[in-house]
Amino acid sequence: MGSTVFQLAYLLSAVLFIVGLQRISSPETARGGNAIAAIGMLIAIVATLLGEHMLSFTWILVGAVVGSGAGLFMAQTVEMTAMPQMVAIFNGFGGGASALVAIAEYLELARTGGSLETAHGVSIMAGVLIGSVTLSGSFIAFGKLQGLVSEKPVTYPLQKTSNFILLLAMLAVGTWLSISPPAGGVDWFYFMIAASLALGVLVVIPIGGADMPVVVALLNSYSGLAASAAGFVLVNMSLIISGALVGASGLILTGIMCRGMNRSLANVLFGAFGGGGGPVGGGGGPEGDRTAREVDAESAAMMLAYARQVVIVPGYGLAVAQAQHKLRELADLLGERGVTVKFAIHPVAGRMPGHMNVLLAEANVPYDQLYEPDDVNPEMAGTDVALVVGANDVVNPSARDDPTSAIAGMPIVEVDRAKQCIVMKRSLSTGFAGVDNPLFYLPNNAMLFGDAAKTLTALVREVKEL
Amino acid sequence: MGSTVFQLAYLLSAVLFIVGLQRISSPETARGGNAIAAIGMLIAIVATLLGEHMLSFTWILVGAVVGSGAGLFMAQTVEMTAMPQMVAIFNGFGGGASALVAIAEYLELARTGGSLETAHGVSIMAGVLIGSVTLSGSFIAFGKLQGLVSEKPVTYPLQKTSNFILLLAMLAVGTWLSISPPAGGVDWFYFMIAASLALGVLVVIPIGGADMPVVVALLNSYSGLAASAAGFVLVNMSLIISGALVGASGLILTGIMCRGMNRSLANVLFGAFGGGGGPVGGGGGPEGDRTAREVDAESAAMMLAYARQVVIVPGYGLAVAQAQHKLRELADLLGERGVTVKFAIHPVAGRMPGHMNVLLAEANVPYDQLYEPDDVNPEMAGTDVALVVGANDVVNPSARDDPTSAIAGMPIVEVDRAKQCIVMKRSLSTGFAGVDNPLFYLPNNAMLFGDAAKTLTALVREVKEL
Amino acid sequence: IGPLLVGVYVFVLAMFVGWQVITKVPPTLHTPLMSGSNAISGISIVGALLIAGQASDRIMTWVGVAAVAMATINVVGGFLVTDRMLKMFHRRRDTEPEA
Amino acid sequence: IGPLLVGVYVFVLAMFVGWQVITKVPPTLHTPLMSGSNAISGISIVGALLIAGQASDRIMTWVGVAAVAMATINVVGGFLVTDRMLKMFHRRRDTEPEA
Ligand SMILES: NC(=O)c1ccc[n+]([C@@H]2O[C@H](COP(=O)([O-])OP(=O)(O)OC[C@H]3O[C@@H](n4cnc5c(N)ncnc54)[C@H](OP(=O)(O)O)[C@@H]3O)[C@@H](O)[C@H]2O)c1
Ligand SMILES: NC(=O)c1ccc[n+]([C@@H]2O[C@H](COP(=O)([O-])OP(=O)(O)OC[C@H]3O[C@@H](n4cnc5c(N)ncnc54)[C@H](OP(=O)(O)O)[C@@H]3O)[C@@H](O)[C@H]2O)c1
Repeated sequence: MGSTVFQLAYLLSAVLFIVGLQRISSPETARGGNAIAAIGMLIAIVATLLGEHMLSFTWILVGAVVGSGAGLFMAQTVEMTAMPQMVAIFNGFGGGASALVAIAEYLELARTGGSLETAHGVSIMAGVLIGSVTLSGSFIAFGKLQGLVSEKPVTYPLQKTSNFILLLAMLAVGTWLSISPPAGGVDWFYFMIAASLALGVLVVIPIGGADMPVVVALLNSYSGLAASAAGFVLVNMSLIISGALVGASGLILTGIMCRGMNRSLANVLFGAFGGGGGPVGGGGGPEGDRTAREVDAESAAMMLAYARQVVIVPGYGLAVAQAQHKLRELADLLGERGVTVKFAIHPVAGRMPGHMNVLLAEANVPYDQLYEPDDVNPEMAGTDVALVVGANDVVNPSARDDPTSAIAGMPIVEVDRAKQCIVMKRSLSTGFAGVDNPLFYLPNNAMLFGDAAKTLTALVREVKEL
Repeated sequence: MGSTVFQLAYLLSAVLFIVGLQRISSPETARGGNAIAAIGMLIAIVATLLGEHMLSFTWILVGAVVGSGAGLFMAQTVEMTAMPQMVAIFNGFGGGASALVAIAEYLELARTGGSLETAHGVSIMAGVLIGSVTLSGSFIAFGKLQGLVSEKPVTYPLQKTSNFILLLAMLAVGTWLSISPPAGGVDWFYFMIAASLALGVLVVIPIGGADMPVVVALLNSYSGLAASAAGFVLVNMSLIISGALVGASGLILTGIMCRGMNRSLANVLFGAFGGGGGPVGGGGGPEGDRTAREVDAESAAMMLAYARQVVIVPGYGLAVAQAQHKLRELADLLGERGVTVKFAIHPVAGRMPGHMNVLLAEANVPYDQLYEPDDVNPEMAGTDVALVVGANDVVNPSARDDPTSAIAGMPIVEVDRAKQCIVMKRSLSTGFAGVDNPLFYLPNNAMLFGDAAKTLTALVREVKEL
Repeated sequence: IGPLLVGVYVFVLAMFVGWQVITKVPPTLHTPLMSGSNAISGISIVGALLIAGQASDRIMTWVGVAAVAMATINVVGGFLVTDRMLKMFHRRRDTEPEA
Repeated sequence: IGPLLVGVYVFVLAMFVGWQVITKVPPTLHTPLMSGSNAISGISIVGALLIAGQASDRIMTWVGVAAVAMATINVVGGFLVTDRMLKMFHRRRDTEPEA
């Protein structure tokens, strides 16, 4: 693969990826870090175009123009609330490209009648398997998140068993292909591709729509591993390194999400959980004799405007209502009146890790106004009003108090400890985890019902009129 | 180099080194981490013994027995106060071994009349140069720390220039050797070895004894780089990886020491600083009209015994007096009386980073009683007595207040902000940096003069008698 | 020491690097981290370019074009959308009057 | 891709790993870190064993023995002294009455 100069260019690109990722660890340097990683990618591309003997640039150009156009369009038009879908589909394309690299290598060997070293064969099969699963799995995840495919878990008898048998069959075929001459294995190789694509679909459909973000993070990790496998196929260190980086990143994010939801990865993948399943129980206390106090926008505005400190806890409902700009407006108004306003962002609020931070950043909320639960929880007792906007599970006190709850042990923002709590949502219904929330019935809590966009607009108006 | 199994064993050893170093990041896991790294080393050794064709094990055994005996003896008998010397000498041996690996490779090629690829030649020359400099430089550092060689900077006219010319000559010879057939280059190769050894001596003698710990950390980094170079010579990934780990570690520790002393590395290496040079000035204020209040052991014991919180700041003088056990006894006595005792450990207190922590650990002080300056400085105003034992520069307020001071900007433990400060040392003389310390003359400070071992014994007796 | 083994060494080390680097990213930035690292996995564009540029028949040409297009979407889209997100993050002082 | 280049890749990645790992070590443990990492640099014992075990003449034998002895001092002494230091570190509760 190319001469020393080009190999060093690949090394440089890998180093730039690492440095870029390092700089993403702080909001100040993150944008530069992303640019550094992009430069790394450019260097790898240029090294390939110059360092390898190319028969024709025509088809490269065709693919690049199509891909750039599509990527540009999608990146510019996507709503921030739709980030999980966006990552899913990009992911799928990346996995697909890696799979095609492995496929092309095999087909070329078959065409020229070349022989296959076992190690090389294993790399190819791994690339095809992981890449194709990433492709089809990501597309199903995209469909579920976008509402194109049923959000509900699709289950049928013997589902896990049949998936497992399919996987075993693929491993057997893959092993045989790795040690046989490619010329005679093309048909079985097509089977590998088809079966891998099918497997991607089959393992994702039984997972509920609301669990999709975890699946997307896991598939993100797979897309990295697929790139690494392609690197083994081509003996290109830059691919191996970059793939490993992404593989590690995806695994870590998957782990963070599972911990934040207090569930195991196995439960997410095989639990057929979420996406409209019945309430999981927990909470306790007889339904009948509890009443939630209601408050109107005028009194809520009064409480907020005359508070010394207000902690705002946004959740998935804010994203659904697309009301982040209104919320920022409210926070600014309160700030002008001398109220200290802090946003408490739970790590799994919303539908992907860090989702709320992006939404609030979009609405121009400075990131030094955003706090992690551990930072604000100790201040709760001194907080006059905690304003919960479209969040539910992440402020559910039963996670802390009731060891039998389905979300027991999940860290929460302890709004129930504030002097007054106001919850803005449309009803008393449950959130993602399907767990009843005793917060709504506490004496120091009041509900402000309605779509968050409408109620926030009302609040802004009332505060202005004060 | 060996078959796949042995290569994987080398990979495993490298992974164990990494995991071991990771575990050294917490006192709870550190001992296990060291053991894991040692197991990694064992695996590498066994893989080499089994995986390579050996003509005879006799000479290996001879070397191993001699080395193990010497290593064992030194490790068991060294005083904790002498750690810098110990690290220096081990370092030197490591560098020497790496140099010999490179030397043997060259001599073997010369003997068999083999040819030398340029890349291979460069690796060999780098191994010889870095390894030999590490060997002789570390031995001089050892000598200076142990008092065998003059602690004073040895300087002469045109010193830097002549060293630089020597280095240039070596680079020229090294380049020529890398591209010439080894059979004809043996004499010049011997010159390379001799010149490298000489260079190690020449660059270390102009550095003052007190700066030796920085030199040791830097040479630690070099010994890693020498091992990496040996890895390039042998094309052994385990050597390359381990060497790089140590190289990074040494560089980081060097940087920490320089920052802690608020000096640049260039200043340490070329400044001919420390080791008895005259006072560097700073401080200011007329010498004459300042008086330091003195206190006797009895009154000091009284203050300590009736305090609510005491912060103890140990320094190099404690190591010199070997009084760490007495200090622990005092702290325990105070603790029994209900006094809250905290040890504030400055990162560069003593003569190597973390030196005080080891000394106090030796005296059985639990590590959760040791605090970093940033943790105790905010509590200083609420501290009744700050007890400074054989420390000086690390509690010098002029580092904070006087921008013209030689140590301006160096972080300090702010004992001057405590209600009462007691400094235990033998005189009013300066510490390592040669900077006058205005702390001694503050109204809330009192001096308890004498060797720390004696004064601490007296304090213990007095507290017991209360 | 063969190419596969070398690859394994490099892969293991890169995994360690990735692990260390990513665990330092604060939750605030996890969404851009995910889309940014996603863009990096588009590095398989290197392989895609080889297929498209060296294709010797119709099938390979199409495989190559598809691979390049897919990888480019991932790379271009991924870096751009990450940039779009990150440029919205700002401190209290530099709040522009834009919504 | 030649052995030198592979070495460079591995070296660069290992430097990143080392940097990340070491910067996480707290000041309390810097002295044992220094002596522990020092022991790891004794890995050149691998090369020393090769010289001593494959020496074909007197000079090489002596070079080999010297290399093995030096490396062993570094390895054995380094790990032992680090262990000696680290076993002295303990929390408040498990203080043994030993001085
Ligand atoms: N962030 C991640 O990475 C991630 C990934 C997967 C799963 N999850 C899970 O998602 C949940 C996130 O917690 P969360 O508190 O943010 O959300 P949540 O518990 O799902 O609750 C969101 C609430 O918003 C309300 N809502 C919906 N649309 C609204 C609108 N237009 N206006 C006002 N309110 C509206 C809903 O109540 P009404 O219907 O009454 O309005 C709902 O109870 C956690 O259980 C977490 O484990 C997170
Ligand atoms: N830790 C590192 O990595 C490192 C490396 C290189 C340099 N340094 C430098 O070393 C210095 C360390 O600061 P430090 O405050 O620990 O030490 P210091 O500033 O060197 O002061 C030590 C003091 O201890 C006193 N002393 C010596 N023997 C004594 C004895 N037997 N009994 C009682 N007192 C005794 C001396 O005063 P009397 O003579 O009056 O008794 C001296 O002023 C810093 O300047 C640092 O930059 C540190």
